[in-house]
Amino acid sequence: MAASLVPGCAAMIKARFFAQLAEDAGCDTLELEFKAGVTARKLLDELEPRIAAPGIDTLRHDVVLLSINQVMAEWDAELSDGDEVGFLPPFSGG
Amino acid sequence: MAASLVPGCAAMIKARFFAQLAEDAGCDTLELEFKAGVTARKLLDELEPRIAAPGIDTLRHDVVLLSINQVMAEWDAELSDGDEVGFLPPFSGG
Amino acid sequence: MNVIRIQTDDFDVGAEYDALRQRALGAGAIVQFVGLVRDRYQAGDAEKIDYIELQHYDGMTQRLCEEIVDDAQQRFPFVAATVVHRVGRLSADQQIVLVTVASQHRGNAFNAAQFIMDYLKTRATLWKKEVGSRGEQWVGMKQSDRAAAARWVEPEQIN
Amino acid sequence: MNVIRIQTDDFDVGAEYDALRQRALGAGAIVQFVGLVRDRYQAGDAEKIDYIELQHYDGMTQRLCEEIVDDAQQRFPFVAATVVHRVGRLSADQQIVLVTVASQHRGNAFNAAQFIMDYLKTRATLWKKEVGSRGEQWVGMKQSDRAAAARWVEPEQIN
Repeated sequence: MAASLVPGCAAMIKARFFAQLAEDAGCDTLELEFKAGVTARKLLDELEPRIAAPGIDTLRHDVVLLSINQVMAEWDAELSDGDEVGFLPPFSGG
Repeated sequence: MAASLVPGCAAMIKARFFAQLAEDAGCDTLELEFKAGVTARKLLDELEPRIAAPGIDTLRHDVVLLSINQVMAEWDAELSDGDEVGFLPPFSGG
Repeated sequence: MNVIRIQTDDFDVGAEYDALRQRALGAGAIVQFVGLVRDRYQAGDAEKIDYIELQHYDGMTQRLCEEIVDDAQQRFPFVAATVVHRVGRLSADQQIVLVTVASQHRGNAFNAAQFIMDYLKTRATLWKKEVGSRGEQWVGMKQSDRAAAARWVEPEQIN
Repeated sequence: MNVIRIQTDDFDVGAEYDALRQRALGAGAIVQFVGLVRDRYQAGDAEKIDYIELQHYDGMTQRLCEEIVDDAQQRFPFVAATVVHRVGRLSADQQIVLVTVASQHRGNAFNAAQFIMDYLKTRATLWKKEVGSRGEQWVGMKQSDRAAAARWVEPEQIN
């Protein structure tokens, strides 16, 4: 696993989408290959063109929260091989 | 009943005591004869010597609330024949 | 529609909840408060309360409670409320009072329930005597209850 | 001891109350909140909501709810709490969420229950879709919920 932390090595990242974001993306989950050490923010920038057009609005950093491996995280966190990244639109439970 | 409103006529007043006040007074209820038109404040002043000594402290106007015929009232209200006057120590329900 | 009862009998929280829910179909929020007889004078205290005796002014209490609930409904519009206050002898851990409020949104239900409790404690003809290891004593109005009730008074009402 | 559950099944308010009361003997106050599916988009509106769909991030929600309850207990010490949040499809008038808090005195129970609700709505991985006469739409975070949650933030935490 240490190798996956070296920038430049290939890393499989699982992106998860919820609620409106999942509908915009047309799926709940995407498996993507990136270079290890990519930040979540960069991952988001690269994802935008891949998901449906209406999603671009809702994927903004200031609206969507981020989790890495099911823990709330910051947009400049670096991603490693096997990470699960959750894109969390504004919550509306209760 | 109109006669009972004329100051100077005899009026039977029922005084009711609750909680600590009833223990101080040694009873729940006292039937008293006063002159109609007496104020509740005057009734209280006249009652003080009649009830047990410890009661004098708790019978102060600023601590005890007053009801006349089961409606909250002011100390300068005038009393009529047949009125029921409640001396209400600080509440502690709930 | 509001239901207010003063009674010696115990109440069933689940049944009261179900009944209110039926009277308030379409409501989005129900807040329920239950007051219980604490078994200590103070939390962690060794001295125990065995029971309380709740006295009231029969003939005034029901109407005062109705006025309190009406006042709450004016301030914090809600769909329906239930208030049940017990009187008589209640031993430690028994239920004393139930306040349940159903409203469209939770803010009014929480505010109305708190308002009703604060006013029940400071403006209704109810008196509590504690009996336990400290003997028998009538409980005076608590300063904390007086302060809690005072927060609902509009500035222009203070004088 | 606190109990937190995320489930599709309905919950029994009376049974949850009884269970909490047993876990919190000696407490003097129990506050219970239930959120229900409203049958209208707005009160008095002709347009009706048929059902909601509650999605969540399985694996995060339980832990986030536990953290919210722990946070509430730090701020407003209480004896015990129960939180049950349902997920899946819930039709109008069904129960969505239960928050029950038992404490020594009513202030902490009311505050903790409100804090937990405000945070459940704004900080837990739960999303609600309304389905009704307006079609299907995911509900964004309400400004009123954001404001309600913001009141618990200490001034020094705002930045």
